[in-house]
Amino acid sequence: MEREKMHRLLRDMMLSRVFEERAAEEYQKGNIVGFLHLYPGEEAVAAGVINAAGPSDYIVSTYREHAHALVRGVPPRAVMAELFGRATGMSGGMGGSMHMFDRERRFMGGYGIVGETYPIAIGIGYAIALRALPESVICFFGDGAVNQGTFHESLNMAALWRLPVLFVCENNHYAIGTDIHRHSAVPEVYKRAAAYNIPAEKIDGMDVLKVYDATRHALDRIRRAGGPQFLEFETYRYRGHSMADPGAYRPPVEVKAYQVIDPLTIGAREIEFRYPTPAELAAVGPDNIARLTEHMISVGHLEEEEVAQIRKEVEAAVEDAVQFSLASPQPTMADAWQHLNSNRRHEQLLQA
Amino acid sequence: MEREKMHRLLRDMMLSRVFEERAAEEYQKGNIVGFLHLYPGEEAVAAGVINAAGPSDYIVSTYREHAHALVRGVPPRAVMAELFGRATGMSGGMGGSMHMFDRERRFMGGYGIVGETYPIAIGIGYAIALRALPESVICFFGDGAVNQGTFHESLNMAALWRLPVLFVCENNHYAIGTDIHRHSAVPEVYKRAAAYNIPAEKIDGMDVLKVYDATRHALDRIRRAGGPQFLEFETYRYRGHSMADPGAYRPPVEVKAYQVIDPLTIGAREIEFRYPTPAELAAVGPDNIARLTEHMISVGHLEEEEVAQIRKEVEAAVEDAVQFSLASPQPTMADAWQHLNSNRRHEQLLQA
Amino acid sequence: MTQELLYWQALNRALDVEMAADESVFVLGEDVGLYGGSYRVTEGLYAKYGEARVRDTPISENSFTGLGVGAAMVGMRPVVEIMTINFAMLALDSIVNGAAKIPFMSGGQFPMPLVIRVPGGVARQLAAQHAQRLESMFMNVPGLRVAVPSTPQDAYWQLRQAIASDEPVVLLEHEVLYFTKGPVDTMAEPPPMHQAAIRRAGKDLTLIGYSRTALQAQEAAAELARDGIEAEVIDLRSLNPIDWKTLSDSVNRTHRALVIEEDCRHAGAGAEIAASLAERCFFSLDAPVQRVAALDIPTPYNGALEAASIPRVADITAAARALLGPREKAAA
Amino acid sequence: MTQELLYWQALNRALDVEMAADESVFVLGEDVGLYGGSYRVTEGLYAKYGEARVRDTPISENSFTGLGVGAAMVGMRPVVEIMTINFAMLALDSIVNGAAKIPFMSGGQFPMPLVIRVPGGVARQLAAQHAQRLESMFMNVPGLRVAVPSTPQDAYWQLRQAIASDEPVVLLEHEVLYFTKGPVDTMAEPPPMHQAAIRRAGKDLTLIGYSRTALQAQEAAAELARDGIEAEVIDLRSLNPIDWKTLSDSVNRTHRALVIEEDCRHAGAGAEIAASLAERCFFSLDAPVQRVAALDIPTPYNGALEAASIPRVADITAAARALLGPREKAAA
Ligand SMILES: Cc1ncc(C[n+]2csc(CCOP(=O)(O)OP(=O)(O)O)c2C)c(N)n1
Ligand SMILES: Cc1ncc(C[n+]2csc(CCOP(=O)(O)OP(=O)(O)O)c2C)c(N)n1
Ligand SMILES: [Mg+2]
Ligand SMILES: [Mg+2]
Repeated sequence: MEREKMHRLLRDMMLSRVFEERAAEEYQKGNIVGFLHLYPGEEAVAAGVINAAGPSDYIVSTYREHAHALVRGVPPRAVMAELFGRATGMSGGMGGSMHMFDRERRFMGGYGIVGETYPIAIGIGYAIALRALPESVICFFGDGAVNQGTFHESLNMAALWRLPVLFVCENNHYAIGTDIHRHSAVPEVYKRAAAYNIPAEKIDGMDVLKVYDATRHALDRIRRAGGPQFLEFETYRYRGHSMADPGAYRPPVEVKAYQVIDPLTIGAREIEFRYPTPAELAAVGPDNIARLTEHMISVGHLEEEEVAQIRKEVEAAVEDAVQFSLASPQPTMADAWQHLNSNRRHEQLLQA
Repeated sequence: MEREKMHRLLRDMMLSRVFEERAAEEYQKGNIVGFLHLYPGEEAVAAGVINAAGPSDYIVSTYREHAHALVRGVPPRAVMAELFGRATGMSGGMGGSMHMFDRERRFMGGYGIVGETYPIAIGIGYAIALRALPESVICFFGDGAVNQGTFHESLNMAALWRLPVLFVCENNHYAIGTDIHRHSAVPEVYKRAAAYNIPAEKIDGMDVLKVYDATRHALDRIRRAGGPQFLEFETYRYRGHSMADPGAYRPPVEVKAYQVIDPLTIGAREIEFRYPTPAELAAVGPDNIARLTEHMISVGHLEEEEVAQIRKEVEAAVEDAVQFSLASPQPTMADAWQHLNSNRRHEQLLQA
Repeated sequence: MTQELLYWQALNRALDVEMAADESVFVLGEDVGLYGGSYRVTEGLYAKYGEARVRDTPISENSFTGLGVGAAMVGMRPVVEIMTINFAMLALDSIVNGAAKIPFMSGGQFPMPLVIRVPGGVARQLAAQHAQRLESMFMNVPGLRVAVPSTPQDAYWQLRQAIASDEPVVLLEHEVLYFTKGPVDTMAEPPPMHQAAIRRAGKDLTLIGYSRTALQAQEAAAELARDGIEAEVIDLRSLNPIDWKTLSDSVNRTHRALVIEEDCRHAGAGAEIAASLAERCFFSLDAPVQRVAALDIPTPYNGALEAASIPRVADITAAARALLGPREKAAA
Repeated sequence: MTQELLYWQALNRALDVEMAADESVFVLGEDVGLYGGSYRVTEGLYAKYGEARVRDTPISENSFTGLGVGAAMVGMRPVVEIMTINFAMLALDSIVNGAAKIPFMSGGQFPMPLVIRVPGGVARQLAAQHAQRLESMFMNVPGLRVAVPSTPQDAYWQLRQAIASDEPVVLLEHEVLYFTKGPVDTMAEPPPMHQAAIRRAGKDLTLIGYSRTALQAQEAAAELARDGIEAEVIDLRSLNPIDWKTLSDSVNRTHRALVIEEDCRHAGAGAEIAASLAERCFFSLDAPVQRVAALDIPTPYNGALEAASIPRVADITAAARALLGPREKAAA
């Protein structure tokens, strides 16, 4: 892979990490409210998958979608401002953490009800197929979401009508506090795609280069042969399910096991499932990120100083996003009504 | 198999056939109204499966359940009276064709919304498992019902918690007018059970002896090893989906192909998808029924005359059921309210 | 050009016209294609537009309705048929959390030109699971429009308007109306999709119905007229939004209102209508706004009980007469 | 014995008592076991009763709710927790077509001792998909009982009564109430599950609330009292059935009624209450029954807009004052 591309992946992962840790901090300050599901530990999936997609491909995401949006190129300002509920946010402050949309970038939303991404994705896929366009849809979901009825219904239709949908399972082994062995009779998620004759692969989701390659190939197969593809990425979230979850259901030994994957272990504190202090946050470092860093250095694509440089850049971008959000106006009720009625066009309702 | 048992199977199949043809006739006369989904062609499944079950097993059925009830031992009078909407019917005239219940015989109802049988069945299975009883649940559903989300959700839970449920697919190749190849990406239904690690087999559903044996073995496995089992029975319905369906979507050549399975072809007229006239009805004869008849004669378990005798018996039983129904009282609105409030017990509602 | 058409034919015509005019319109649902639709509404379209635009689906309501939502987000104009409203509960998440909320949640970025056609109501002895109404459920969803045509003409107009609209529209079609006949003018300019229609003018009381009950109200009015009672009949045509002005203008003139709904009474569609009119017309009402509604009981299979569980014309005339009682007293 | 308990603790206590007393009671839902429940309601039960009776489920709402239905048919007493009401739409078929209809459709053969616990309402900035109310939807289902406790005491009583009942009961718990505190007497004889409670006596108008809005109504009444306005406050406690007698007795005394609901106004829970009271109390009302309801808009994420989209105490006092306006005029 070219140097350029790797730099992009590294930067995206670091931006995602720093953004999320800052979001946690802003949550504690009360600038962000509601459910906040963070992504640390899983960055390789967002970065690898979305960088492998083209600009005309569509992304359908979940409530854990900030990193997806950032990697897709949405400015950190717009993502952070949405978390702050400001008028300048991606969804005008109407959607918040779980409902980020960017029409221009074909970022088709974050959905909060588990299992909603499948039907939306096959609908977009159906539209593409009807128009015979060379586009695809990437549909994200978690391991827990695989047990929702829509998984079954939608994958069947995707296969039956050969829709151009790439199903991407972010398998972090947990549905909130329930371990995959306690929620799925067949815990090898990719095997379940066989029930629909959808080609499926399981990939190490902690290795961004593998994620990127697997996604490229899957998208190629969709473009060449038509029909859906399925990728399962094994990954791990270092934090609790959301800011409301202390994560006490996970045995420390298990969390440790996942750290071993990580050549550097600066992220250690994070996994004690306390919310990190600002000091700790500053100390938070790589893991799947570190892995890429090491690799790039070893093949000569990166200098130690560059890492610090990128970190500085992304920290500045995130700081800027926070300042921008703080300075942004609150939406008004008039804005809210306008969003609701955005599709009424010229139609005049009778005095209602 | 003992003579006795075979006679029972034959009688059940003939009763089911005659009952359904008479129901069609009564529908045309206006004595039965609403949706009426008939079973001719599929009798081997009901007879084979339900005869293999014990009295302490539970049956959960669909809207095409009259034969299931009859085979389970519900008197034809109670089944017919329900079709007539009379107070003496299985459900007191409240449920009709699609909602027949018999608590005493553990006949847990016919359900009209496709896909509803799975959750009910695993619920009963859960209760059995909690109480550690040597009982099982038989859960019926069609090939079309396999695409409903509840299939996926419920089979996963059944497997995960090793519930004593036998899943029985009556694969007649059609969901109303939609051929299985047009509704399922994987048309080999039994293969879909692999997604939950549930042992599954495909059986010729036109051969009642095979149906019976397969069911016995599956129920044995449930009792011995615990956990669910899955059986797919390939079968065919000679009539349209319901009395409202002319069945014009099926190529005659296909229907013919299924007749070839049948050593006798007296049923031929039926499959032209006109509603049979009384004269035709009288001429309606065996097919999967004929197959068993032939076999029994060939092994010396049956004399030609006995067939006529059984036919006379079941016809008399059905005639009796019709007369009984005609003479039965209509339920009153007071009955309806009483059924609705049957579980209020001693509780006195405030003036409502 | 005016023709006599059956209700289902009017819907069929509307689909045909819109599909011919706009390639982004497509139809999907169970047995809408090869089979021709449970109530014939899509008859002939499969042959004419092909299986991609008239798509037979598996029995997967939540997902194929959600498919319509996704397709609408990228500018298609899907017309989803949920075979009957009884199965719509399975698709409710796609309707409520998807179709109705996405335009809003995205800050107005996405259109939702989605039509959901649902045959429903109490037909003939289909029993409790196949006799849902659910209109009040859809009414309570902000972001969703609900149209309830009672005539072939309205069926034609409102389906075309629904397809043309960029807002999600639920079209509730009554199963008993599919084989009713009426004139359909395909050239005339339609009234707004949600405007109520005064079907009969009168001064003594206002009968308010929608879908099938609008026709029953007209029958009742004809009967009352024989006794010299002049009932005004309003056909709501839309349950969200509701054309309050037409309603209150009428009630302010007649001083009495009777709402007829097939929904179960407790928290049914009529509750909103009665509550709002009682509020809006408080000072001009001579008697309480009354409701003739379905009983709060699952629909019995038995034919006589089924009929007794929903409003009959006789129930309407009886309620109308009872409602007029106090007026005479007040006048006396 | 009276103790101060949090609302969630009261529910937890009720579950514990019933599970200890009856082996057929079991709990299931997402993360109710090992994790201890999203709102801690099932805390400690997994350790005490084991995983079979405190069952963590996959994310499969329709099926695990239906599992409860099947188990109830054979005499178990399942308590299904749907993590939040927002996911209840996925389980609606099991609730409406299963739990509510089976006892009736079977001609009264089967009991349905099923409890469905659903945290819901507008909490704090959870955005449109996680801020459903849906009370009117459940109210419209014949065969279902709907309880809406506002205090720890009622939470304790009504959950125990729901478990003891052979009818299916939906228990709507408000997410904002879980950490409110109040006295719980575990020995006292509870009132009927559906009996309304007069929380404050007054003669000038009747404020009617339920769940969280019952508490807001009490706050509003306290504020109005400072201006010499004596509001009577009724806490409905049950939305199906509704204790009409307590309501109309009050309104017949005060001649004015204000219904406070968190449901969206159009066809919300308040519509039924307002419509019925307007009818029942027509001749004693001095002003129209009014509703303070949520706006007909999906819930915005932004905090200020969210707060403005549902009833606030200030909205209630303002509406109460406006409602009293005409009385003074009438008296003058
Ligand atoms: C239908 C539905 N049920 C329950 C929830 C509550 N919930 C939110 S996230 C979640 C776990 C999802 O797990 P998974 O799909 O593995 O995604 P992850 O959070 O691990 O990324 C649950 C149960 C929900 N949002 N929607
Ligand atoms: C959820 C739902 N969707 C649609 C229907 C309408 N419907 C009734 S039977 C049926 C076909 C079912 O096919 P299958 O499961 O193969 O059973 P079969 O009728 O062939 O016995 C359909 C679509 C329904 N009853 N429920
Ligand atoms: Mg997960
Ligand atoms: Mg079939």
